[in-house]
Amino acid sequence: SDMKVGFIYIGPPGDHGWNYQHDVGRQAVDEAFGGKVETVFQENVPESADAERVMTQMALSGADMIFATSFGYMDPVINVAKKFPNVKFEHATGYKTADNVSTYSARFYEGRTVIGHVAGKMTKSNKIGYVASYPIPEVVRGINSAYLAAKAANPNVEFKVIWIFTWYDPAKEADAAKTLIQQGADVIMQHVDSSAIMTVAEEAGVYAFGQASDMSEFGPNAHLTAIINGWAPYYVKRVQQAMDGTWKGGEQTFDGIGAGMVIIGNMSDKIPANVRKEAQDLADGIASGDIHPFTGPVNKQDGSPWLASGETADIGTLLGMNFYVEGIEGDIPQ
Amino acid sequence: MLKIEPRKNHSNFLEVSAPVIAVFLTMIFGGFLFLSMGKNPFEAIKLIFWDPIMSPTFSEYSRPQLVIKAAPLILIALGLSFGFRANIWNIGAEGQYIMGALISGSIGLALYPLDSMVIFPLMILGGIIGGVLWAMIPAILKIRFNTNEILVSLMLVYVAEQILALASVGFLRNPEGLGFPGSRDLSKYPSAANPELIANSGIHMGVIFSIIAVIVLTYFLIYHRLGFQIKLLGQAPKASKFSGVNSNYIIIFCLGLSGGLAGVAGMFELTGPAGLINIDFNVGYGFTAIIVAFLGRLHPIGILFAGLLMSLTYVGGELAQFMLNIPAAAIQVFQGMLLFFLLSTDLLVSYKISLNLSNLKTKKLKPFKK
Amino acid sequence: MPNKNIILKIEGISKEYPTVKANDYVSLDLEYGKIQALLGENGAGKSTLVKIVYGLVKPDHGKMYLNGVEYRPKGPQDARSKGVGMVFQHFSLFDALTVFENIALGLDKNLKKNELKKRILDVSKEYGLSISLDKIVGNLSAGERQRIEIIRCLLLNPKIMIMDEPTSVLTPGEVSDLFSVLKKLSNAGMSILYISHKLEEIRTLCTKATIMRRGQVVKKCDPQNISTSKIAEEMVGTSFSSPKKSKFKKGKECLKINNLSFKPLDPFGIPIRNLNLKIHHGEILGIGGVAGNGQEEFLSLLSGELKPTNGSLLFDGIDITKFNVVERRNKGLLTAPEERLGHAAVPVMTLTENCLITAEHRMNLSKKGFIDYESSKKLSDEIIKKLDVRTSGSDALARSLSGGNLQKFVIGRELIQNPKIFIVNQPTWGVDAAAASSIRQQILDLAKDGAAVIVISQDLDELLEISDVFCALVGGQLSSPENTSELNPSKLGMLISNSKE
Amino acid sequence: MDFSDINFSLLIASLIVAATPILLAALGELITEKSGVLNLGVEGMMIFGAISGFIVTIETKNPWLGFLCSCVGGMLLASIFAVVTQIFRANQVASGLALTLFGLGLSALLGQSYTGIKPVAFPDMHIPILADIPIIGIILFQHDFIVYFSIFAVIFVYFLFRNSHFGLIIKAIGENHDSAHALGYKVILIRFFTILIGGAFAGLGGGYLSLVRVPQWTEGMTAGAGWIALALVVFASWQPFRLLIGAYIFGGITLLQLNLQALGLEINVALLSMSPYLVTIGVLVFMSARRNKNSLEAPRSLGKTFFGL
Ligand SMILES: Nc1ncnc2c1ncn2[C@@H]1O[C@H](COP(=O)(O)OP(=O)(O)OP(=O)(O)O)[C@@H](O)[C@H]1O
Ligand SMILES: Nc1ncnc2c1ncn2[C@@H]1O[C@H](COP(=O)(O)OP(=O)(O)OP(=O)(O)O)[C@@H](O)[C@H]1O
Ligand SMILES: [Mg+2]
Ligand SMILES: [Mg+2]
Repeated sequence: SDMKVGFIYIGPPGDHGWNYQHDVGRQAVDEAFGGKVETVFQENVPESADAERVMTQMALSGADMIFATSFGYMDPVINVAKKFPNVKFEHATGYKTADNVSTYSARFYEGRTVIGHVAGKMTKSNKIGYVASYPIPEVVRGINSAYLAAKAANPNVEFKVIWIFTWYDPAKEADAAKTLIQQGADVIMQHVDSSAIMTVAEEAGVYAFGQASDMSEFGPNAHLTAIINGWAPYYVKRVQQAMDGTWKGGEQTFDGIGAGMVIIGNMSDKIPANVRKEAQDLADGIASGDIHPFTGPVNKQDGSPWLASGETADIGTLLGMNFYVEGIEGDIPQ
Repeated sequence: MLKIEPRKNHSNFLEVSAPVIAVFLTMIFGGFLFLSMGKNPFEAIKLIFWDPIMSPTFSEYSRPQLVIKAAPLILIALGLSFGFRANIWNIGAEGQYIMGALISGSIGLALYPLDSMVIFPLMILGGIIGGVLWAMIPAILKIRFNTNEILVSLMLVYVAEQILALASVGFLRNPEGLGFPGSRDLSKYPSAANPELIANSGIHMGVIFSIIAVIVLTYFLIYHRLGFQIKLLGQAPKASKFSGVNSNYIIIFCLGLSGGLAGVAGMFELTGPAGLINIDFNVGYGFTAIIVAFLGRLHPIGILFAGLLMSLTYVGGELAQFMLNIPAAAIQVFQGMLLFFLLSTDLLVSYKISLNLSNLKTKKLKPFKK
Repeated sequence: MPNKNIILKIEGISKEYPTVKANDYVSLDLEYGKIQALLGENGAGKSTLVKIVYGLVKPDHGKMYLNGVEYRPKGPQDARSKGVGMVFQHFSLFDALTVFENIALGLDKNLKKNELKKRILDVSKEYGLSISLDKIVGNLSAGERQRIEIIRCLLLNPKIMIMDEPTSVLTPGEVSDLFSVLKKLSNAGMSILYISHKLEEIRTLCTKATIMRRGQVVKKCDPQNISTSKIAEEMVGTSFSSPKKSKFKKGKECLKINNLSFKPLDPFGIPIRNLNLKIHHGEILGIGGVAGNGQEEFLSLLSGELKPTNGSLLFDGIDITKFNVVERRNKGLLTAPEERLGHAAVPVMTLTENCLITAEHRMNLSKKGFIDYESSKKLSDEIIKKLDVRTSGSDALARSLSGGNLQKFVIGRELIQNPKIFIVNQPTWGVDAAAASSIRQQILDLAKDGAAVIVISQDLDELLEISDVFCALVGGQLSSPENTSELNPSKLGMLISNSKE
Repeated sequence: MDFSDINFSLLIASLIVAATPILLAALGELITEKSGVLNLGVEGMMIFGAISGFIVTIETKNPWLGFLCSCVGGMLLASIFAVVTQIFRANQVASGLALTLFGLGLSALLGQSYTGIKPVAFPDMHIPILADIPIIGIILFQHDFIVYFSIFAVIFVYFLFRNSHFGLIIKAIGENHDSAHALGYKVILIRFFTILIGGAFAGLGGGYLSLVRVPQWTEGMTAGAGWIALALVVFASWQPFRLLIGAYIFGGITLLQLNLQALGLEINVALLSMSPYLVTIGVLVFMSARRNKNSLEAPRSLGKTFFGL
């Protein structure tokens, strides 16, 4: 083969979530280039010194390009990249670049705006449950964008958030979802990785959304739609560029629905046609740039103004978001 | 029937060769495991045990890596082995490792960006204190309330993990990190960094520290009264009391030593290879070190070799993973086998195993002597 | 062909352990309705032989016949079903369980609770063995425990009953009760194989005796026609001199115990109550009594291993109540506990290391906390030489030594440190007669040189032989001291019979 | 904040379900420990039971067979421990830890192609009439078979150790293995048996996790439940009914903290996530401090190796 591309994953690719979608991207590379590109991967690589060693060994074994698919690999990537100037590095969700390091990330909050709208329309009890992982800007941003959209769709809506301090613990996720359902939530949103919540929702007869990938097989009735991480086009494009010699380091990609990095999955026919259309219009508007999920007037939770009418959020505030918008109850744990 | 009888004296030959036998048995059974997964067992074993040390492609990089990966394991296992000898079972070294890193990290981050020679030593102290304090909880509860230290130290691992998560998203979060979880990179902060000592090898102070610890603790174990008292307490608690050993003191010492060493291991790992505090900072060194301690027969020199062997299975295991596509779990099974074989072959040292044919013999009545 | 009178015939039984040949072509016949003795010093192989009969140990060679039929028990259950019962040397009871549960465990059939209770009461009435079924065994006296063992055995209606040293923990009164039960049983046709060290007992009870030495049968005789000293010589194999006691010179007061009390944490521990005692230099105080009446606790309170709940200790005028083990030892208070392996010595350590256990500070075997193994080895060599300890050397593990030799080493380790007061529990327990005599001589010499000695022992003859003053420790309480010269065996028996019940 | 959002009968019903895996595992460990064996490998046996049951359920579409095989899986792993500690007389603490490591690895290995699959549902069995009683019906009588089984198992184990001859033998061996041996009881054999029973219960607990509670397979999904089970046995001072209560308290604490969060109460989430572990420690201290009262139940030869073969 002409080129060897390595991938490192934080967990097992069989998780049907974050790692799974990256592996889908890797397989797309395999398919797109046939025998010309060889891909290798390593699963369960901790975000520590081990990551640096695994990438170094990959580079030593002849990899020309390495995709590091978790935020915590940021410093190791920079370190290894220094030692191997001829190897091209791609780091997901980070912000540090170098001559041979580029980063890529997705505007998942755009997807959350769309499903937030659906959730607002679908809830009968007006209570939406949200299972959140860690109180970091990425997750807070998701809660805010979903809330704003839900509130716009249904002014009576109320959010119940449970923080479980893990990305991936099916038993805990299931318990959290059950709790939310028992407290009256009839639509569950999640920012944790497993499909346990979908299974619980199906059993309880409430609605939920796929996270990272389509999860309709876990809840044929519960599954409304999904936010799918679409890495494949980006991976194929970057590998192609590397082969052509047009790949450049130091680039930062932050794409959303428009570029296909965030995909709204198939909408269930449980969603009324008009709502489906509204959601589609919303997605299209975001894709074209006509609609920005954070458009004023928006106040912060404490009532202080954040965005004036018509004003849209700047990227810096979004990336560092550490507050709830007005209307969400409870605190972000610190 | 298998007949198992105590030997009059320990077999010195088997004391050394039993671990070797265990490693060979693991290679054989591990080979079958890899074969059953459709992998070439010889290639897999070669990738795990041979390539990190000898292959031209990897060895130059891997050899120092073996030592780096082994250093925290050795350091933690050394401390644990003293307790295990005295029947004091600290299995919460993982939590002490985390707390050592957290306290030392907090010191370093609090003083950032001050430039001073005292910061690094202060952080080492902080690492030790963090580990010791965390280990004192099971120690004091054991002394005061006779609480089982196995369960308490273990529960505290989960508590420490929660504190770690809290720190990475909360009070230790890098203010310039755009809100992402994780602290500042301490390895980039010269006063707090634990830089590599030999260019491009990655070998850092922690490695030197663990080698010194092996030498000092070997001497200590053999020649110091406390080392003797620890053995005494473990082998015959009543005799140790008769001798005048204060078991509370030994409990404090053993848990303190293992906690302190685990904490300082966390500190070196934080300031060197890892660089920053993050949610996933701990990767199980505290648990693996328990295996290393037993693999090394609870002896410092043995632990040195055991740590290197364990590190080999990690580094080599990674090669086997992406070169042959062997899953990480298979390497974990492999390591589990190693410990079982080791524990089982331990019997050989103090027991003689033979085939018992006496049931057949009783049938023949021998003539009377007189 | 088989003698009609012989119920159990043992032919050429051998059993070898890695370290010793415990039974070497042993043959023995047990007759119907007879109480027959099995004699021999410690380690002679008596227990091994009866364990083979009970199916607990498999012999290497040899055959047994029960009523003329070959008998090869698969295990104790099998032996019991064939009519062989056993009362163990070390009780096979479970402390945390009730008397009833303990008895039920010794039966193989799963009887209904009430039916079993009725049968137990029947048996206990028939032989005058009173017990209460709901008590926890751990709280019972040795005599009561013995009764449980016997009832458990009798419930199976055995034809043969084996008793391994049943009287070693009984008071004289309990012994005579037991003997009347045994006579009743043998009159009823039961055969009893009876093991004991107490030769006087054997002479009153048995009509036939088999003497073993080093795994072999050395003599069969009628104990009623042979003197005890002759039996003792047969058991040991040589004649030996008895220790010589010189005239007692009372020195100044050495140790004063005031109102010493101790309440144990362990639910089965023995409390010590208001103990008062004075002992002088040059004096040997004998403390008699049946094991389990607080002997261990008493020694531990003096050594500093246990902290008293009340009272004080005055040693050569200094209050040592608050002193720890090491501080007391440094002052010259040395002790030797009863249990050799695991308490006085560590089985898996060498003799050199075992020296360190008590001699480190007093004999300067360490400098600034670092141990000087050279000196420790020298000291150990010296002990081995002085007490004639039979071993391969100071590098041997303690567990490789025979019981008697280890006992010599353990006592020697304390004696070589020149104690000002020496407290020893069971100095000659499990030691052959010749060695016992030499240990007693060492103790006498120590007192002659001006040290005070407290000897705790169950062997009343031993105490009569060496002690100047005698007390009995019964139920954690000490009787008032009496001059040994004014005592006789029956007075002694009364003193210690006052047991807790 | 509106406490009326919490439906207490549903909360109790679901804490019973949440507690069932640790209850089963702890019950097995109780039997093992009663015979004097300390097996720290509960976590490993649980997770192996979880994957064994899951694979069989997926392959056969029969959850009953799945539960059976989760027992068998737990026993399989327990048998390794039994061989290593009873025949090769290895240290029980080290062997138990090794078993946990081994079980976690092996289950992850076997489970690789089973992530992200949903097992056949295991139906609840509404007990006729009783299930319709208001409140009580929801709390107690609308569960699945395994929940009922776990409660019956507690009652069974209670009577096993209270009234049965076999239970008495197990207790005797745990109390003093030398005496038991002298009476002719097969110490090693019976301990082998109790270790296997412990494995079967732990495996069943794991199976319940992957087949009912979550229900799906994921690596390391027991997430420390095995260790909680071990702590529970001490908490209960080896008494089955206290074990039941203890398990429900632990299940309750976890669910309560989630409920309070969902109410939007100002609570320290991190502190609450630690609370089950902190409470465990607190209870251990409490139980150990009053050791005299319960010391009769503690097996005296726990963790000691039997050498008299
Ligand atoms: N299980 C065993 N393993 C090894 N050696 C043993 C074992 N049991 C007994 N022995 C040894 O066999 C010999 C005979 O022991 P046995 O218990 O039969 O003596 P005994 O005559 O009953 O002595 P005592 O009067 O002390 O009860 C002793 O040297 C003892 O150390
Ligand atoms: N475990 C202990 N418990 C109580 N006291 C102790 C203990 N260990 C040591 N000591 C006391 O501390 C004192 C000093 O100990 P030791 O004699 O071993 O000192 P050293 O440093 O070896 O002195 P030297 O240089 O004279 O050999 C001793 O007198 C002893 O009473
Ligand atoms: Mg005997
Ligand atoms: Mg000294």
